Amino acid sequence: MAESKPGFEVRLANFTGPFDLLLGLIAKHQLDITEVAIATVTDEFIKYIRKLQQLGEEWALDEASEFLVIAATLLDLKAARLLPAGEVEDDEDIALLEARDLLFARLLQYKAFKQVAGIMGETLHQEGRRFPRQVALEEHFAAMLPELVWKHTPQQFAALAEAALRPKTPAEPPRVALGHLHGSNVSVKEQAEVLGRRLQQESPLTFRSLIADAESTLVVVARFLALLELFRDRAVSFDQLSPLADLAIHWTADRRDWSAENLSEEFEEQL
Amino acid sequence: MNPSQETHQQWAEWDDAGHGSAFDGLPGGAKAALEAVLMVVDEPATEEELAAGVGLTVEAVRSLLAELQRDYNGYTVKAPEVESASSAGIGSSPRGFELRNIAGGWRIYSRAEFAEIVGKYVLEGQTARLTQAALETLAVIAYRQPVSRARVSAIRGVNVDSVVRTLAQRGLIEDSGTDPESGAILYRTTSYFLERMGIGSVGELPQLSPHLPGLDGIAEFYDAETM
Amino acid sequence: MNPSQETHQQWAEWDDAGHGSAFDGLPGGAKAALEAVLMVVDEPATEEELAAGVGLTVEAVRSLLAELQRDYNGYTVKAPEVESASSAGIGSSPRGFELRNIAGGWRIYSRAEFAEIVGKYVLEGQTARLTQAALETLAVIAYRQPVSRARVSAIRGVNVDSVVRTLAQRGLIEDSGTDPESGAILYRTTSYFLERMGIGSVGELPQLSPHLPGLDGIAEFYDAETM
Repeated sequence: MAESKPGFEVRLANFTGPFDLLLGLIAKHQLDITEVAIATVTDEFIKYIRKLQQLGEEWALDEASEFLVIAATLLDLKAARLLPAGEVEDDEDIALLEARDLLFARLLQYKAFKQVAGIMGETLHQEGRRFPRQVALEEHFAAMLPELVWKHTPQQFAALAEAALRPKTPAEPPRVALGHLHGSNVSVKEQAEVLGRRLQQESPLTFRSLIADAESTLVVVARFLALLELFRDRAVSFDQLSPLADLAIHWTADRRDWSAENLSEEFEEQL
Repeated sequence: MNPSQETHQQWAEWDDAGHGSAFDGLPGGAKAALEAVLMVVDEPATEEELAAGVGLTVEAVRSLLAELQRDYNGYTVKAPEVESASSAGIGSSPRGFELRNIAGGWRIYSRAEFAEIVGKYVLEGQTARLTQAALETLAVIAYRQPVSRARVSAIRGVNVDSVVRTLAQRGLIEDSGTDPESGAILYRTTSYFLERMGIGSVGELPQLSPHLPGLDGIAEFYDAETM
Repeated sequence: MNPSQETHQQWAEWDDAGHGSAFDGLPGGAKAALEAVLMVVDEPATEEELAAGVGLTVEAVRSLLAELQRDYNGYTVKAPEVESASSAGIGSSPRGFELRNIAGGWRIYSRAEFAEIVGKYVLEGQTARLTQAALETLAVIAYRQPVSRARVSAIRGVNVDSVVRTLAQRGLIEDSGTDPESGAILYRTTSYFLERMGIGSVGELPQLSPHLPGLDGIAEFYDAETM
């Protein structure tokens, strides 16, 4: 997907913020926001992040979190745009419309600043071609300057240096500690293997039974994600008789071909 | 009566009144004196400073500055005027430098056409181009000053801390006190920024509103070709 | 043949030979280019440096310099020559500046006759005290020398160009060569500084607390990736 649209990568390589990217996306897709598939954008973004990883570059947490902002903004816009015009009935609809207008206003404002920044950049460049006369004062004038009044002791001078050299801002921005979020490391791939082994012995099994022995919520989450992965790989199928009824999982893969190694790599990370 | 004649007449008046006595016998008179002062100016000098320095009225200095500006830009004088023109030192080809009124003051600059040649000698002072992020941040500060980093961040949708720091280091923006409500540091552009932009005040920046259409203009987003 | 005619003839020859092509269409031609350089160079430029920069022979540069010198000094052209003279920009009253050759280098200075007026202007508003900004900048240079302006800017968080100029003008700091990597001018304190501090060497300055950041921790802004 991204291969066929290299422009997206270029766009991302120098994007400076969610509004920038949003404008770029809207412009690039030349589409009404309702036609922008969030999934498509997500896939493109994941490809981009992967590419960075392949190149051995650290992928910035900034970019990932900004992407979330973009995705959320897109969803907001999309939700607002999907409202049929003239059929505003309840407060919720109005709130959505207001949110849309606010977003549009912010986008417009951002776009305006982007345009004047371009003009300013060009002006600065053109003006940079003129050099001001800024020469050392001719010696006979320099000699006329009044003798400097100097009343600083070396100690006072050192205190000035201390003050000037002391860092003014903390070197590291404050970070939110994430350590507490990890009870223990749980691998989606490992859980997929557990599920795969069990389902190959007995199928179908209910989701309830598959998580009966889970020692923590994290393992439940990992097994749920593993099932989604297995479903995507066509290793399992789901069956639910009625809403909120037990979910039955059928093993559908050829038992010799299947291996957890084939799972899509985005779940390689530990939860 | 053309402006240069007017200036000469004024000049004659001061001579008569004795105000020009400081220039008696000095080659080139008051105009040359002003020019001499401009040679040692290392930041834009206001008309008031120059007037005080040369001992003339602000109006007189203004006319002389305009005349110098014309001298440096060069122009051709029509035949009947040649004689008087040549004695006044006008009717010439453009000089390699120009006199400009920027950031509220006057200063001599090399002419932009010679940037390539002059750039070889003046390495210092040549500054790297600003990144897109820095330009956009600078634009927001220029149009919304005084403004806090948080507001700039909100407009740009990204954290601008490091860009703001760099712009301050480059002397393009400066601290202008704190917001009485939030206590946040407010930023504004500097006179160096005006100098770099070649303008007299932030009022001369291009209008933001033509770039900020109403909400009706939103359709543009969907068929804008580049962004 | 008078000297100015001779110069013009030489100039015409370079044009024919195509050496002057860099200035094709540029207002004022090679003479103005040379003038542009002379107006903004801080250190007097030698004829060789100028020739290399402008792309002319040393002889050609020498003639043009002589011509500029005459232009600035002004002279009266006799009646029959007026027409050609005015088109060449000659036949003028003296300017407030002059082109001087000092110790082998050329630079434009304010005209000596106006020394009194210029001196008065220079002294106007001059104080015998250093500003807080100048003191802090001097302190940073003293403790981190040799150091570039960019690094001092990064440490102080503001542009220090004009303050550094003042300190140099006051003889407290001086150029100590260029940084081999960035090519930026490095500054160090002078013996006059030691004299004013009443110490024999910078080694005698009081020790700073050891945990203050050195230069390594300071990202120089023009090689920072954000700019």
